[in-house]
Amino acid sequence: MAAVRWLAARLARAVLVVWIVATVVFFALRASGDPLEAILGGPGSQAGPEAVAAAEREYGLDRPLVVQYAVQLGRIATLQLGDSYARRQSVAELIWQQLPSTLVLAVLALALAWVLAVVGAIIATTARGRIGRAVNALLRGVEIAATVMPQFWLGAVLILVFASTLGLLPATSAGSSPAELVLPVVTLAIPIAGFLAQVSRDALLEADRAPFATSARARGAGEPRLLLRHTLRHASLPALALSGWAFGNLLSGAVVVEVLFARPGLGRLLQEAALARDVPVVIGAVSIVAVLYVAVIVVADAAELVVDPRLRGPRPAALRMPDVAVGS
Amino acid sequence: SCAAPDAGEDAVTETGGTLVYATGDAEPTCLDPHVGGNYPQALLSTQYLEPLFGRDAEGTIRPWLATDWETSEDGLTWDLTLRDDISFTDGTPFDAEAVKANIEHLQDPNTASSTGYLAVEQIDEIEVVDPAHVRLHLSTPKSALLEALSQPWTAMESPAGIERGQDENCQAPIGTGPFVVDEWVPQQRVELSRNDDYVATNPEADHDGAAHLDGIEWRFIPDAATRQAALASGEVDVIDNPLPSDIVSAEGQGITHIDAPRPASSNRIELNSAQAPFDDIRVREAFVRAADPNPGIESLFLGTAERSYSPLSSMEPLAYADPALFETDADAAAALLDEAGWSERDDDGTRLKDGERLTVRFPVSTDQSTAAEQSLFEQIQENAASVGFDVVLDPVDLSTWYGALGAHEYEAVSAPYTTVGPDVLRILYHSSGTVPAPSGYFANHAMLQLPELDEALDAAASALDPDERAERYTEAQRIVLESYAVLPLYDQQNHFLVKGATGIATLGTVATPTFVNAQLTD
Amino acid sequence: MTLLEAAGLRVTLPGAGEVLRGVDLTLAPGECLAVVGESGAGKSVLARTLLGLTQQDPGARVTAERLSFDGRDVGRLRPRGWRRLRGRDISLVLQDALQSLDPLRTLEAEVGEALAVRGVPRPRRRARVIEALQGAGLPDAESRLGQRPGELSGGMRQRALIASAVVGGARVIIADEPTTALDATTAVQVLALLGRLRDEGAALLLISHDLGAVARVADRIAVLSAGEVVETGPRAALLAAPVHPVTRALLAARPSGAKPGPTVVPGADLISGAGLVRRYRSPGGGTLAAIDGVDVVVRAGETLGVVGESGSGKSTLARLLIGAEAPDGGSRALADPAPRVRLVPQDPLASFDPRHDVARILRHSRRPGAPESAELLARVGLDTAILRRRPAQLSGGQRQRVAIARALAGRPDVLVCDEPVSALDVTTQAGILRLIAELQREEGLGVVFISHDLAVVRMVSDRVAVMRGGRVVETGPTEEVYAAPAHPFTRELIAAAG
Amino acid sequence: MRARLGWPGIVALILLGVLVVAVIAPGVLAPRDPLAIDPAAAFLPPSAGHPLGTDESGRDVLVRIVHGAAASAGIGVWATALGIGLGLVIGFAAALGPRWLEAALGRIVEVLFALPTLVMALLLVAVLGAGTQSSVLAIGLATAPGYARVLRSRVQGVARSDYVGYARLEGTPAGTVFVRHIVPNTLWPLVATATLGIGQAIVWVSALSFLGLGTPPPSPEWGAMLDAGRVYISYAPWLTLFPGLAIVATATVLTVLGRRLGGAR
Ligand SMILES: Nc1ncnc2c1ncn2[C@@H]1O[C@H](COP(=O)(O)OP(=O)(O)OP(=O)(O)O)[C@@H](O)[C@H]1O
Ligand SMILES: Nc1ncnc2c1ncn2[C@@H]1O[C@H](COP(=O)(O)OP(=O)(O)OP(=O)(O)O)[C@@H](O)[C@H]1O
Ligand SMILES: [Mg+2]
Ligand SMILES: [Mg+2]
Repeated sequence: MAAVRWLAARLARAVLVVWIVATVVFFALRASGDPLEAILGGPGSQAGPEAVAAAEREYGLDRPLVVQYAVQLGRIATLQLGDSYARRQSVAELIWQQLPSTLVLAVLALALAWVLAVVGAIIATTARGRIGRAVNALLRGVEIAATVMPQFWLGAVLILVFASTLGLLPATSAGSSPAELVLPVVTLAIPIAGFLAQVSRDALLEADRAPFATSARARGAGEPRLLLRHTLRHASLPALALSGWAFGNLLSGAVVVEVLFARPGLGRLLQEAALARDVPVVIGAVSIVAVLYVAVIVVADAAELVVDPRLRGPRPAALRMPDVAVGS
Repeated sequence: SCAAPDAGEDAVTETGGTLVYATGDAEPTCLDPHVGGNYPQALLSTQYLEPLFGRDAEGTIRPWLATDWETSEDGLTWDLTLRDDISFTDGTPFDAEAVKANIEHLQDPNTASSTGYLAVEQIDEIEVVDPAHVRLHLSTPKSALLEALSQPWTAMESPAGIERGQDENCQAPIGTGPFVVDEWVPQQRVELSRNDDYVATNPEADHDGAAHLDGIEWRFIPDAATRQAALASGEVDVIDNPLPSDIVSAEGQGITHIDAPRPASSNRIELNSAQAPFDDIRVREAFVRAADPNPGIESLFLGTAERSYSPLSSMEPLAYADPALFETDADAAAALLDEAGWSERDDDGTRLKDGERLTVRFPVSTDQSTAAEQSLFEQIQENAASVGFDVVLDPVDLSTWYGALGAHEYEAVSAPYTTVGPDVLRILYHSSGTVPAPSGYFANHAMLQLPELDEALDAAASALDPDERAERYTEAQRIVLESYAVLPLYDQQNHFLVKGATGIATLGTVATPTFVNAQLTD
Repeated sequence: MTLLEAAGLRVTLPGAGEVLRGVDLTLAPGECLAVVGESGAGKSVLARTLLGLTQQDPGARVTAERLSFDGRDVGRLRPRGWRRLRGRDISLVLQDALQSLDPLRTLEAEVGEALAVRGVPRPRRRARVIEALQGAGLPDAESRLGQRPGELSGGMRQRALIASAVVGGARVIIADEPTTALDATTAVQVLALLGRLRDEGAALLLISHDLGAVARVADRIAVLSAGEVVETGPRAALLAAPVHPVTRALLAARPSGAKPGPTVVPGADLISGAGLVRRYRSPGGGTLAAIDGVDVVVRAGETLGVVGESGSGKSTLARLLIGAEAPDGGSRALADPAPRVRLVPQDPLASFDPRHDVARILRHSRRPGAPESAELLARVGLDTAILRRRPAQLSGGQRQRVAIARALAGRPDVLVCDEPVSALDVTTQAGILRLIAELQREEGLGVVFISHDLAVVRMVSDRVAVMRGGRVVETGPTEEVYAAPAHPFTRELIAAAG
Repeated sequence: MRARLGWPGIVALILLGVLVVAVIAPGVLAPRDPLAIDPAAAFLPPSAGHPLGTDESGRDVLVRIVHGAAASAGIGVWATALGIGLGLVIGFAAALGPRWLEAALGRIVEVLFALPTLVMALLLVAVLGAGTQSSVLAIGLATAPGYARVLRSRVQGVARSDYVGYARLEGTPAGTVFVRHIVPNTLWPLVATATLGIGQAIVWVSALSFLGLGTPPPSPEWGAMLDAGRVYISYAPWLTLFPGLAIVATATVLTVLGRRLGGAR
């Protein structure tokens, strides 16, 4: 019962977010450009009055904006996202076609980013001595550089080296071989890995110095066990708080990576649709992103509670006065 | 029509195989070029649709699906003779009824055709004389009718295909071309396979019967560097829109370069003559004299583009150029501005008149202008600044760009326009082009409203005598150039790089490539 | 036969210089060696070095003429070799009991870790964990397996830590101050457990600042002072005839006797609680009443001593009295005007902002009219040199004294001290006890003094409350209760402390 | 101070000095005009005359980088300041405020997260017009929810800590506790993240340029340079290499200093 109520609350939360997002997108896009151009075969169309009128009627653009907004909301509510203005296809179908490609990219990139970040952090905590310090300093530099590495630039360099020059990996995605995922995934993962590594390594070092870590060592726990059973859990807390951030970053990065590597995907669809003011597609895509995002946040929140049971207690009373006035 | 020279001597050509073409142009939103009508659609539909007429390198009209034509004295009635041995790939015969269905499809508001619609706008009635003969009745004489019907946007589709409705027809239009649309995977590729029953009507075809290739995989790779990398690594065989630097370095890498400038208009900057400060011809001339694009064209395009002095493409036999009008002369520009009353200077060197700054808003469409072109605009901005112009470059997405044009929030703009033949001058510079279409679009960005220009253009449009037509178009171009409302830059760039294939030709109409003769090499 | 042997052990730590200066010691199976010494003598460093933990510190330098385990030279062991020794052969109970359990893990996981490392399967592990916890004197061990350190009282954490060290059946057990947070009864129980293990053949190294406490189990005693063993010998001989001044001092300063000075006349009631109840969620799903119907009064000018079993609710009662937590039942009343209450917490380290130095901590807590920081520090026996240090840079004893100084800076009407002297060596401890008594007399302070140490409580309190299982089982004037304990539990406690 | 900075800190401090000079008085470091074109000298590789080479219009890359420092640093600082500022308000309020406020702010964070940066930039461009302002706002809004969530989680930890509890028991007013304990203990650890954020913000702006929404040319803003030069990456790699290095160097310098000041070791 409690679980049902919990789920219902989360669902309501997702609906609320989708509604706000859809509203913002709808009005902002409509205020900024004319969807008619998208409908009439792209900007610059010289369609005659009859064609314009026909298109307006077909897409309901002759009705007041509020009515159009209501219609759009109704569509989302019934999960029929309507038809794309630009592409003559249903939005649901379009998104359904593009989503898997982006999800595969995002999930692989996130996994790779985590692996890289954890490996970096592990090296940082286990490296000792003079060489260890040098390795550490170098790693830090690499992490900073990775964090501020523009994906479009990194991707271009990787293409230049691995596709053009060495011919080892395909530069683009024809949808045929797994090899074509390598460059996009790496491109997407590296900046995120850099950031995650920075954050989790600080937490890891802090945990590594805590008395409980010494205590665990005294019990004979080796470094791997210490890491897996103790310190990584502590280090994962800030990283979990950042997972929503990482996910948002992944999707924004996906736009760039998909354009660069000519991959199909939600990011590219979104970019095109946004530039063409294809309102139904943008709203549809952004709503899906919002739902995914809320899901990620829910999972991250739950994971945070699992990892840190201390958070399950009542909220801190830091800004509440004590029940009994004892100060003054 | 420019046949690719053979790639390397020892290359072995083979029959069959799938050629991979990577385009940098946008992915069409509908594969039927009747709907809307832009260049990406033209590129792709050239492979599976064919028009009634073709055009050769000299600009002469050639038969294609239509074999012959005849015009009445008054230019209002056109009799076309059609081939009687052609069927669409769905088995529907190509005949006069099909032509009628296609033109009506273009004229139907529900098709939402813009480019093709303009081409057939003046056709009042389509009379089916017999299966091989069709008679077109026009509302006004139109000398450019055959050129209009040679465009890919008016190509013939199976009436049965059209009947399926737009949603389905957009996915896979049915034509008579050498290839057939198999599947369209959005944002990734369109798969085309050989039309085995192809009858070689294409004026560029060098053999009878079907194409050599088994099929074409048509891919969308928006990023130029990625496209080039894909070509270099052999992932694709042909790319379009290469970077100038890649064209230059292609030679040493066994890559074939095809330079096929688009017809109709040249690439040019147009100055809005309807509002200050460019409502004064002296200010326009000052800008044109100060712009000095030549060094930039040389260094940015690395010799792959040639400076133009004509409003028309060098592919148009009727193009008229006058380099003398465009000689760079900063002193003369300054004098002109002084004379026009722009004599004071602001702190940053911008000229003033009655407290107004000499500002030129220049919205740039990042979708339509290449990186090199945008850099050229930056150089023009800097050169114009030295005589006191404050050019505000604003790189924006297409929708915003059209918005700025529609609201007349621009003093300068570069808007390419592709069609077939010099009739483009009428579209671009006739005063009727200043009246916006219901969608807000208007083609006459220079806002030229010159009675003598209108007269010359009208006369050229209805002139059936080639000489008179040529004369009138020359006159029109002279007027346009002398108005200083246009700064021609170069032809609309249209380059292809090929690696691992031969026999690729481009059509004489809008310079789209055809793969009817193409073969893979290894 | 010796199991563990060190000769000429020297340790140099970054910033602290040579902390151990040639320590020799031997430990045989079935033997208990107690290492005693004042705060900062190097006892904990010695313990860590014997497990190879100091050696892992990148800045530390460890040399020894001889360091061997079971006849094997371990002086040059690599980290991997040490790891194999730890937990199975040598185990350690760290001094920092309140922070030595991973706050994110359950008791079961933490205590069972030494077994898990060796791949003992989970079901077998559980049984042994319960056994070890019970052995360490933790009541309802089975129901507490799922709890985490934050849900345990200080003493419970310490017992869990001990359990985690003995569960693996190590041949050498090093226990660093294992009973600081334990009441006398429990301490006896824990020491008995250690004694039992020794009897079963384990070698025991017991570290403490409290000579008396270890006297029960130790066979031999070594006195460490400033990194050197200044005196060593069999227990009886050493206690009977201490030679070195340090040893004598450690023995002399043990608290004993009643509160000195005249009996105070208590003033007005400052805080009173009636029928106080405080419940926590218990791991099983129900609730556990940590405080279960307690009546309590704090009066001006009087010290209320609170003694009792570890986990009996002493800290919880303190939190209720100061208003940090609201009672789930009963009521609490304050005098008018409300008295100022200050707390000396059981875990002082956590109560300091880690970014503030001592000077800043004292400044923030200082109320007008309170003595200057320097004087406050002098009162608790600290030098002004530590003003610039941060809490993490202080030794355990120093932290506790800074916490007392901070409480005094607030010029409280009521001072609630939760185990204020548990980490102090006896000399310092005596000074603090004197200070509290003095303040009370001079300023009419109401004091609540929580301690598991009956002797200490007796020395400072006027009235005493004995707690068990969340209830006050006995209360009355201190000397009366000590002289004639009414409740069997009180009798048991006094006997254990005896 | 020197002991705390260490040699990397001192090097970073010197580089920061150079950066500050470039921001305040770029003319001192590079007296030439960053916009002056010279098509005849286009695409020159690094040489004595042009230490970092010239770009497609013959402009000196070094001069442009120096003169672009102000714009780029400005974008980075303002966007990060906006992101952190918003994140602060949201994070603190969500962690300490009443439940309804936490819920409301949580939704705002989610909405901001759900709008990908690109869409956000587009919407802002629509409202404000294209340019640096919109970019800064978009990046600020896009990064705010990330900061907000980290802050919220940190604030919750600090607010539950014994030392905050103790301060409250002493009767320290809520505001003082906030300023004295909560803010420093949550913000300082964030300094390193924030300094990194400045570099990231510059990079984000350049990504917007890549998608056609960045700072208008020919401003020598680093992100715009990076994007403009990318086209020539194989032909004239110095066009992107050096602006990229400038961004990395700035981020590194700020991060190193941030870590030292933030107390991280
Ligand atoms: N990790 C360390 N780094 C530097 N110095 C240290 C470290 N650990 C301990 N010291 C120093 O070594 C000396 C001995 O410390 P140790 O902890 O062994 O004292 P102790 O005898 O256990 O005292 P207590 O009874 O207070 O626990 C102290 O002066 C202390 O400051
Ligand atoms: N936050 C909490 N959550 C759950 N249970 C708690 C919590 N705090 C205390 N308890 C429980 O309340 C009981 C009393 O704890 P308290 O800390 O008051 O004991 P104590 O008398 O101070 O013991 P010690 O002498 O060991 O410090 C214990 O059973 C403990 O497990
Ligand atoms: Mg110690
Ligand atoms: Mg306690």
